Amino acid sequence: MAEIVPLRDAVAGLVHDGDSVALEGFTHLIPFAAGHEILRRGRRDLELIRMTPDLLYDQMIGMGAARRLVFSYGGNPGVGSLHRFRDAIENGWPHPIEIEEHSHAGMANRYTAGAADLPFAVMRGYAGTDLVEHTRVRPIACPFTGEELMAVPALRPDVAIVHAQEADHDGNVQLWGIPGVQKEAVLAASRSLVTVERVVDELEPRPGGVVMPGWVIDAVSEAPGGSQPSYSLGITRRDNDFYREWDAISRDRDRFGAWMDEHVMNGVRA
Amino acid sequence: MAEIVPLRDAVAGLVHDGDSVALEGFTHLIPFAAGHEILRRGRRDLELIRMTPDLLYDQMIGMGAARRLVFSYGGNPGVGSLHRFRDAIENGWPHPIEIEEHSHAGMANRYTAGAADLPFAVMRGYAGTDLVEHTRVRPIACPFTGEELMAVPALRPDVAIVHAQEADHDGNVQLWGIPGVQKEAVLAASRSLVTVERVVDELEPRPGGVVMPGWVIDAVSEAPGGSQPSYSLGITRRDNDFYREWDAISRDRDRFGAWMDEHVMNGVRA
Amino acid sequence: MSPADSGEVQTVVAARRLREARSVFIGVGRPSTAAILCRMVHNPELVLVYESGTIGAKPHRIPLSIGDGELAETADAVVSVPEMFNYWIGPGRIEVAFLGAAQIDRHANLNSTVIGDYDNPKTRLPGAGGAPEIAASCGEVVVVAPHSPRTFVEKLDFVTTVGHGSTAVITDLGVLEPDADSRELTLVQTHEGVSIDQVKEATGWDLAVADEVAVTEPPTDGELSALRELVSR
Amino acid sequence: MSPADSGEVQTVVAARRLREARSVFIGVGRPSTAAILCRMVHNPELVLVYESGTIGAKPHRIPLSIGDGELAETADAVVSVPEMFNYWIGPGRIEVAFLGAAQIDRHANLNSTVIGDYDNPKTRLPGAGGAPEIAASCGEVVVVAPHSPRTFVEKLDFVTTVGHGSTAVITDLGVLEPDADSRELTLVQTHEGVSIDQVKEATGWDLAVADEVAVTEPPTDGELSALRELVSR
Repeated sequence: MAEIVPLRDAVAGLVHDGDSVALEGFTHLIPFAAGHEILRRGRRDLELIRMTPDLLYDQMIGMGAARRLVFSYGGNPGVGSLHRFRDAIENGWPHPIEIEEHSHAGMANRYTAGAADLPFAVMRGYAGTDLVEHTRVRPIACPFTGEELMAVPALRPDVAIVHAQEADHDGNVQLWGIPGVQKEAVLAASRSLVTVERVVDELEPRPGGVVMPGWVIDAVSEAPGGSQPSYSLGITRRDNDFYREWDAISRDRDRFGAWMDEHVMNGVRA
Repeated sequence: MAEIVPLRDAVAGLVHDGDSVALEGFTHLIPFAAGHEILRRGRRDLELIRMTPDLLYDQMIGMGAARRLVFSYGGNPGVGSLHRFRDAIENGWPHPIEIEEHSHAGMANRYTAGAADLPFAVMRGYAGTDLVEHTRVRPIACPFTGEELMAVPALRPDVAIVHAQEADHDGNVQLWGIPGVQKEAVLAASRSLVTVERVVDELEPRPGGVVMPGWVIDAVSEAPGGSQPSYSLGITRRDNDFYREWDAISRDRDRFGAWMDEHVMNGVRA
Repeated sequence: MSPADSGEVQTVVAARRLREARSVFIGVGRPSTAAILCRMVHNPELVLVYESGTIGAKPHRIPLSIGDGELAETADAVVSVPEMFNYWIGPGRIEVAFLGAAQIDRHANLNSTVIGDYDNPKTRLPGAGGAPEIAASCGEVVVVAPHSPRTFVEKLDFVTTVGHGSTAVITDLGVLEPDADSRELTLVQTHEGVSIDQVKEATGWDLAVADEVAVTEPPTDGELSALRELVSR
Repeated sequence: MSPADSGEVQTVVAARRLREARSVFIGVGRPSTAAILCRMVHNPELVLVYESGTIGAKPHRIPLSIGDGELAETADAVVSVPEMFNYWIGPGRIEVAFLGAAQIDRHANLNSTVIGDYDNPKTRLPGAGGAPEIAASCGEVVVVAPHSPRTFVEKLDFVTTVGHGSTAVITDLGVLEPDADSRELTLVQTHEGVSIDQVKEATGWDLAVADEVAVTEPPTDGELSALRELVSR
């Protein structure tokens, strides 16, 4: 059963240096508060897993928390580049990072295999692309038809962290709106943390509601506004202006650092 | 876009002699009205696909409509045997039928593969059981770990028929409550029919609602009460008494025939 | 209160088995009754999972089918059948599985497919359902079955479900558990008033008997009245 | 009304492409604008599908991201990302896909991964996203890209997405379609005021030109005012 604990304690207990960590949320419900707490705790050498690194991983990479990045689309949606992501890959700043990249379909299927505790998933894809020689996929033949398809290896993060609208006091969680791969990420991971906008006495079933029982979650932490500048449908709005502003903030290493110090690290930076 | 047509016309147009037909609904939302219409239209030589044949396939088998049965659990839930199913397999009455049986997990994965237009799905299962030599599965090795798993072939019915609570005038469908494998069956099939309790002006999003857009459905037919004696959550209740009564009705060939004539065939029987 | 009959004892013993469990996978019939009883008297937090897709169902009455409306309406979450098997059962998220069977052998292999020859069956049974993957994935399997030589057989007519290493069998006569060394199902407990010989006679193989055979603590008044109240709802 | 600029022409031409379509898969930016415009002026029944999981979204404003709240709130159905790729995109249920790319070659292979060497990139691009499987599965692919020799290249630095047999490319200069025999992208249409030579100069390979090159019918007042109204929302 999930324990409801302060975010600081949840991150301290669940995320260790060197862990593979998946902070998921597809455009919607991105767990910014938890990612920032990981930075404030000074976690290092992380394998960061996420389909769409987005601003959150741009920040975590730029702060030097990532040893390795596993992803499928590293852009600022509708705006352009993730400059810290680019700077790390193009210039090795603040230090070089390893990358493993897939297509969205590949990553999604890797999570489903992880959630199902299977070692791989089967799909059509990758064939003919240069991705094949730069990532981990293997051809596999259908034993009935002989058709050659592609196998992708399961994702099994050490920790999954997602954000949801609500939890009850037993740590049962409900999210609604675009569900992304959050359920799969939580079920695929060895440990899990869900940050929520609010803790309520009882979860009211919602249209589109995805419920995760508290007994598949390790910790739940209240983090109102914790998905901003992304959003929590029905509670907060996506801060599209900030997504645009991030382009300028992140383009310059010093400006980025100053922004992070002021808005995220609050003087905690080592 | 789904056409909204009378059930009689939908069945006449979509279900042909010799078709493979999946009438799905896991305990909940079993499409009895559509199955009965298939019997009244006199369709023959069907390959009937269904995880849980239930009373509906007991009736269709007993009436001689099935050439072949693909299933995973052929019982009257909580009551006992399906006597027409047993009589067909044990005694070849009214004529012998072929069977292909799987586990629930196998059937569910076969539908997911069909819905995804993949030729097979991978799972752990079947190994060590006598099912292996009596059904269609093949071992498959994980190309990353070497672990041997099992492949099950995709299900691709000619026609899928499911029941839902509501459709709108464009044939968009919503069901809620236990969702079973209905979405997978519809997406896996070449043609599809959804019977609904009611047609409404606008679908109101519901907790647990599964929406299928009208453009993946061929026909929608109004059939109020069309899942009885199973049920449509929020509209009708499961007729547990009838499930118990069916044991006696179906035990005897003549009594079965008389009951079907009176309650289903309405004198249409050839 | 009239004394417990052997079926009631079986149900009460099965319910006790779930005292410490977090979650249990159940089919209909006696297993379902036992699990609901356990929630009533021992373990109100016990998570009931039915293969229809209802996780954390809280039925007030004994359901006839695994998909009765009350299960969906009271569940913490309701998922599709593919999700139930792929995300919940397969990865072993459910601690205990309660299963039935028409035949069981000394290694806890189960037959729920056919009596007689597969192609010319004497009795065609319902088939596998969820049992094979449920038994393979759950941490502990509890088979609830009536004790007779027809059910407890030397050799199964069909292996539907491969025996799970930690299977316990709760019957109307007693309890069998796998021996630590031989892994063979062994009599470890008899219900009150049942002799070891009676159990051996009701078993179609030469049943091993533990050095110490416990006697079932009879149903308490609380257990029995709760069970009877539940059945009468 | 001021005359249409080349970007507006490109958007209007892309919108027209969807006049008869049932469903279109779109990313953000110009493709999204074109698809919303098409719903406004040509094809109100057009089903917009975004890879975030929104099927049948009806945005009133141009979304910044593919997961803006308005998309979820107006969609006919919202599904998980695995379901989107496995049940909807993979089986080819979406008729047309609108894609962008940093580089495209004469066989409509696309690069959205890297400029320069993979291990020592000059410019690291966002990567594949949904493009490879979307291009492989949709019945028709429409690439919307600015026409320049940097984008229309002889050889891609990285093949992210394999060219689809029925790809059309809509640029700010004209329209390329695969030749029926050679399958090579060929100039079939130029926008008003654009010369064939101008298009050839903006293409990094020796661009084939169709025997008959159509001239784009200029945006109507209705198209242009709808587009400008949409952009201003």
